[in-house]
Amino acid sequence: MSRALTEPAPGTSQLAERDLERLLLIRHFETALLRLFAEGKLNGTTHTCLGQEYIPVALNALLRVDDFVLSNHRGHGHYLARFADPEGLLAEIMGREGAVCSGVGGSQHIYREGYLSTGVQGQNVPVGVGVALRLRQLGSGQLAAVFIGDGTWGEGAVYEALNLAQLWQVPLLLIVENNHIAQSTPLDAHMAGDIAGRARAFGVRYHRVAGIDINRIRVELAEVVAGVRRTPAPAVVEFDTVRIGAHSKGDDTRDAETVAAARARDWYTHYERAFPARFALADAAARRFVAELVVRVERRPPVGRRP
Amino acid sequence: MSRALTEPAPGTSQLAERDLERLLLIRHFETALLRLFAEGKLNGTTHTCLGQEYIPVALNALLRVDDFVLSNHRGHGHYLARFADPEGLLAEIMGREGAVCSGVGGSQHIYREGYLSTGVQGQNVPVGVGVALRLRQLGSGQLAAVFIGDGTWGEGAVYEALNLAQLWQVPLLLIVENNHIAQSTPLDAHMAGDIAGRARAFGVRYHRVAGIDINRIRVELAEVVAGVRRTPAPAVVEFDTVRIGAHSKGDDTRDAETVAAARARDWYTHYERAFPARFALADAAARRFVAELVVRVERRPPVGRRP
Amino acid sequence: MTGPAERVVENLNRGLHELFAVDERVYLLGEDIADPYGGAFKVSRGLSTRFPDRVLTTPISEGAIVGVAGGLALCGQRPVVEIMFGDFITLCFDQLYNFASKSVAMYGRRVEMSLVVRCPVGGNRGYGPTHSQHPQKHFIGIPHLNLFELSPFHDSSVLLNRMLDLGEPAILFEDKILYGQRMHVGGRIDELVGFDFLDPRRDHARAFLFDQDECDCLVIAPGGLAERVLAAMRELFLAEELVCQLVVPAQLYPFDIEPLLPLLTRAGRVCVVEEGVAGGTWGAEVAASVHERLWGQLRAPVLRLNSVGAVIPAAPELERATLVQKSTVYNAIRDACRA
Amino acid sequence: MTGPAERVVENLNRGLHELFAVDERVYLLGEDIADPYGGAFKVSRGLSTRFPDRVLTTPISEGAIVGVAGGLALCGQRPVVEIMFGDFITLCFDQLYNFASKSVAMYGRRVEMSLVVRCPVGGNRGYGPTHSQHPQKHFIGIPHLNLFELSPFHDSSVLLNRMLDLGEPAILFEDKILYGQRMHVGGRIDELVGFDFLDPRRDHARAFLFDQDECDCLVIAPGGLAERVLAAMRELFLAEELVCQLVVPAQLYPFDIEPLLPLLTRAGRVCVVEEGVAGGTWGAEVAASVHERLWGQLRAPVLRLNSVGAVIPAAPELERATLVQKSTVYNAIRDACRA
Ligand SMILES: Cc1ncc(C[n+]2csc(CCOP(=O)(O)OP(=O)(O)O)c2C)c(N)n1
Ligand SMILES: Cc1ncc(C[n+]2csc(CCOP(=O)(O)OP(=O)(O)O)c2C)c(N)n1
Ligand SMILES: [Mg+2]
Ligand SMILES: [Mg+2]
Repeated sequence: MSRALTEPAPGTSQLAERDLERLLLIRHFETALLRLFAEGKLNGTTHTCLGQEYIPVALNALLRVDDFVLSNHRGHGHYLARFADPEGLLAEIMGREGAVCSGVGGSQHIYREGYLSTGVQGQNVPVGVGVALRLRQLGSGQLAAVFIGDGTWGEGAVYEALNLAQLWQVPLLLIVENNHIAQSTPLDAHMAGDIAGRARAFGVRYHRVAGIDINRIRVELAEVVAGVRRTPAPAVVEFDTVRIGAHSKGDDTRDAETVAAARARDWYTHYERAFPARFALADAAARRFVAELVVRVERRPPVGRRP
Repeated sequence: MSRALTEPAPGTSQLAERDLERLLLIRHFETALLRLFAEGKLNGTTHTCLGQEYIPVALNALLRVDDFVLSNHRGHGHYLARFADPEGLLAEIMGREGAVCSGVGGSQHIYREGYLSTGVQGQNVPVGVGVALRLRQLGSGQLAAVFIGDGTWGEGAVYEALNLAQLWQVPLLLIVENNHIAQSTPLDAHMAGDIAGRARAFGVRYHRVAGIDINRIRVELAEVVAGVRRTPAPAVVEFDTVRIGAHSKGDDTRDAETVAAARARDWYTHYERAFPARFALADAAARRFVAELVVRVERRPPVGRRP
Repeated sequence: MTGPAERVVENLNRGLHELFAVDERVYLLGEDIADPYGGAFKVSRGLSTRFPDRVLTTPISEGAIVGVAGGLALCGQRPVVEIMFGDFITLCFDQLYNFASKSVAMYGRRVEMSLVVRCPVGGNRGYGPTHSQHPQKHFIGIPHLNLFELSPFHDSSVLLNRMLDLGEPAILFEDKILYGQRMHVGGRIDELVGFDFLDPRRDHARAFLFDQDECDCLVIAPGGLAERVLAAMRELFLAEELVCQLVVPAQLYPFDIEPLLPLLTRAGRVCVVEEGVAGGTWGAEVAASVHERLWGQLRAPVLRLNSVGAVIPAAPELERATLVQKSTVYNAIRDACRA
Repeated sequence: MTGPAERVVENLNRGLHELFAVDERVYLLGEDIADPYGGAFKVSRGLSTRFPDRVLTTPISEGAIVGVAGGLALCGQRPVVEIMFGDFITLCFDQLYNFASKSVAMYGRRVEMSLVVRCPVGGNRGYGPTHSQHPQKHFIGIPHLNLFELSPFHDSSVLLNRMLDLGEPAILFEDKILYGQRMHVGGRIDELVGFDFLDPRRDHARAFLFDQDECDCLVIAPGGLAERVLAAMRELFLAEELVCQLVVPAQLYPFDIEPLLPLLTRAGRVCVVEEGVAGGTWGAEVAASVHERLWGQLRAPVLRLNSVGAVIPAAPELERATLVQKSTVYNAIRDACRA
């Protein structure tokens, strides 16, 4: 094995066991979803976060259990990073008993205490401002963490909400997963200017995260997140990231080169190279866990079936 | 008379006769509207542009007859600066025969070739992008000029449209009449950050006009407007201006000091001081003209009355 | 009771004050609602002075404001939103349709979402095509979205509490023409007309002519039309000896037809009046229900009265000719009963 | 004709291609509509390659896109907008209600505004609560806004031309379930069922059982329900000997009831089916009109069928049980006719 593959790749430090587990759980959970779709066992749509899993995993350590997370269409990773409940989520997506939202919400509409996702772009930002407004009044240091993608900056609701957040100085952490694409539309075809400029236009604090090293991300963001709680005041955190897979199921029409460039930035490969032995063990365990989970959930009766 | 009152105030140079006439026509036209309201002769609402008249008058010389102007709720000045038709507009507002929109639109909804106003904030910016998109394709150097106020930046539609305008490089001139207030809400209570930052966030060219000197404004803006046509590309032009009167009719709840500060910036006073003799003549003529106009239009039968 | 009754705008303002005083979960959000301005129609007067932390004057961002209200509701709060002109509730459609009402049920369990959107609506004030409409009908039939209309019969304090107790979003449509009118109290409108309520919840107010048992025509109309219909009722009686009764429901949707059934059965004719233009209306919905429930018992199909199907003009005479007026109601009922 | 008929999505795609080829004023705006993606439902395939200047893939800005279309229409162009999921047309409500449709008349003269908004709608695809709805009813009764629904009987090319020739904004609702279905052509659906049109404009398609003159129940339903109703029709005939006819109008609003009157008079019962939930629906409006026009001639009130009044669940079995299915239609008509 060459030196390059035995040593940590630039930007990957040793992960806590729990973090590695979560990363791999999300990866294999979603890979399983794609397989289930291909086998015709799932309906509708599913947006996987392949390549972006490190974002919610990194952030989760900075969030308190009493923070409120507002997720979006691409939310499986957000959920799995926060709750040890892959079973409830898989049951929800497969429409089986034990589903976290009884099969009504499905992939895009998940709710449990302190967590909510919606399928309409931009909606969650003003809702997050409302939540943050309440949290500000409680004076408890809680925050509202809202996830959106780069494409969602097309929606006017985002700007209306950002303006309110800054005017009212509410503890809103707006996390932008900039994977440089919205469905099939590349960043430069859907966004004039950039996200940093948008935050600045409203006088909102902004931080950009370029790397994938979970430990370093946490160090970088610790003060930003603490500031949101302390001041309180909103902040925009942009992650420069990549979407490895399709937008939904198998609808990827990007050329091979673009996809290869994205894959080259996959945390999975980097961590695998950096810590091959440890990674292989954890990877195999996650694979196994998910495979068994799928079998278990698939055996359950569909939600709502009357015997 | 003291020296300060006989010499041009800072920022006021000799006006062309036509410009002075237009300025005073708008001022007296709207003053007459307020009188008619007070006398119970008008219904609904009317938004006067007292203090802001110089903006459309200055701009009009930079616009071509084949440009498309999209005005807003505070549009009398925009109309009167562009069309020598105070009679059609007054009849419209009074609901009398000869009304430019047959009395259907009223103060806020005016249309004639190359000109349109609407009463819902923010609507006209995307519409303006659509017009500008068409003008771009014609390759004729025409532009779409859209008027909005500072408060209208509360609407998400403005951002959606600005993004499109820059992405598609359409000849959109977005004119922001920043009078530091929206109805009763001061700028700092409705806008976080500033307008310059918003334009910059989208990579859109921006120019700020602080003064009231019509000749100087035209010089300042000549290149900006030419650039919109030539490139083509959108531009935001912000006028730092003042609202002397109420938002609508008599609903001004600002304190005396604030209103006095606004009045101190009134172009009317400045031009009057700068060119007293000439101004007095023109002013008297405009007053007379409007007084006669009101009498004439008031004598007409209401629109839609069946004999 | 001495002196004239409160004006509707005073009643509404008092209702809000009472709500804020007893319930810390209540908020008001809207444009220009802070003192001294107190809202475009002065409904929120005094509130921001007394409750500065919970009365938030906002930028011109109707969509986001309703989104913020959704977030507050998620946290167990009870936001009230004022949309300056109901015509602009169009900008909140997504938050109401796809978020606030959906959230009550789309997560597979009931999520309580107490929030009220208040909308001044209606014409006859010369505000022109985009400031005079009745958008009620566009919000009918959205699961978990409840529609109410202000009326001179229904106390606002009771009404607002009822709406916020639903645990589901609700819209209160307020016909602007009502603000300056007097509330009706004590069961008596004038020497000719009295009123009572048809149900214990006092949802359906019923106005009737004293000493008249028959009913030639039962008119159902939301609050904003009450005065126009009452005036027509009086005139129909005095000039034509036709006896009408008027039912004014506070809740438009879901509409509870049960308490009306005895009246409907006895009435010769049924008429639904709305100021909004025809097409997909609340009136059509009420008419279809009446036809279903009283099949074979009605003398004629439900008479549906709406404004002329056109844009609402700004000029007063044009506007008057476009919108439902007392004379519209008078003529239509006279013609129907004489046919 | 050889081989199976076109699929509805192919017909629609061809219709757009034809439109673009003959009329330089036509544009298409929407999210992800450019090749090779060709739109979420592939309706716009090939268009951006052939007509790059007039096919504009947009950011996620539904409201502004319809505003842009309004601006293009003002300049005499003929924009078509695709909203990826009809559920998001909520975001365009203001531009449609307060601008595009208003502009036709609010300036006191007729301003031609040719624009079409295309909306994939409907469920039975597992997309969940915010991607499966039928928002049609919320747009009924807006002066100068015309509503159409895609159907397997109506050629898209003809339909799109008709809509753009109105000089007024129009919305085309496209039930997603249709895209993969085959068009019906040549007056014959199968050995049992044929179809024709009731009016020269070919607005109302009528499907009937061959060799049956009687009609126990006349069903009126928009295009997305055609296959479900046809299946119920066949089964009702084979299993119950009940004869139904189905009318599928292309234009939902304004609704032209005239060509239906002869059929309505002869039918024993009338049934309106919609996938949307009850409350302020197109069906209620049609029912109210039928009651008015056929007063005293109907055996029973118009039977209105809607999906269960609830949020549309994502899980397939739950969704199926919520939405109108073939069995819903079958059971309701059987029960009504046997009652
Ligand atoms: C209002 C709205 N418009 C369109 C869609 C369809 N849609 C779902 S995801 C998506 C792309 C979102 O892009 P981005 O914000 O960059 O997030 P990503 O998918 O890249 O994570 C689109 C257009 C939607 N869900 N909501
Ligand atoms: C969507 C919408 N919301 C609210 C209003 C009511 N309204 C009319 S003008 C105005 C204030 C506009 O402020 P600004 O943009 O600063 O313009 P100005 O009046 O100062 O010229 C408001 C709130 C409206 N017309 N449209
Ligand atoms: Mg993206
Ligand atoms: Mg202003």
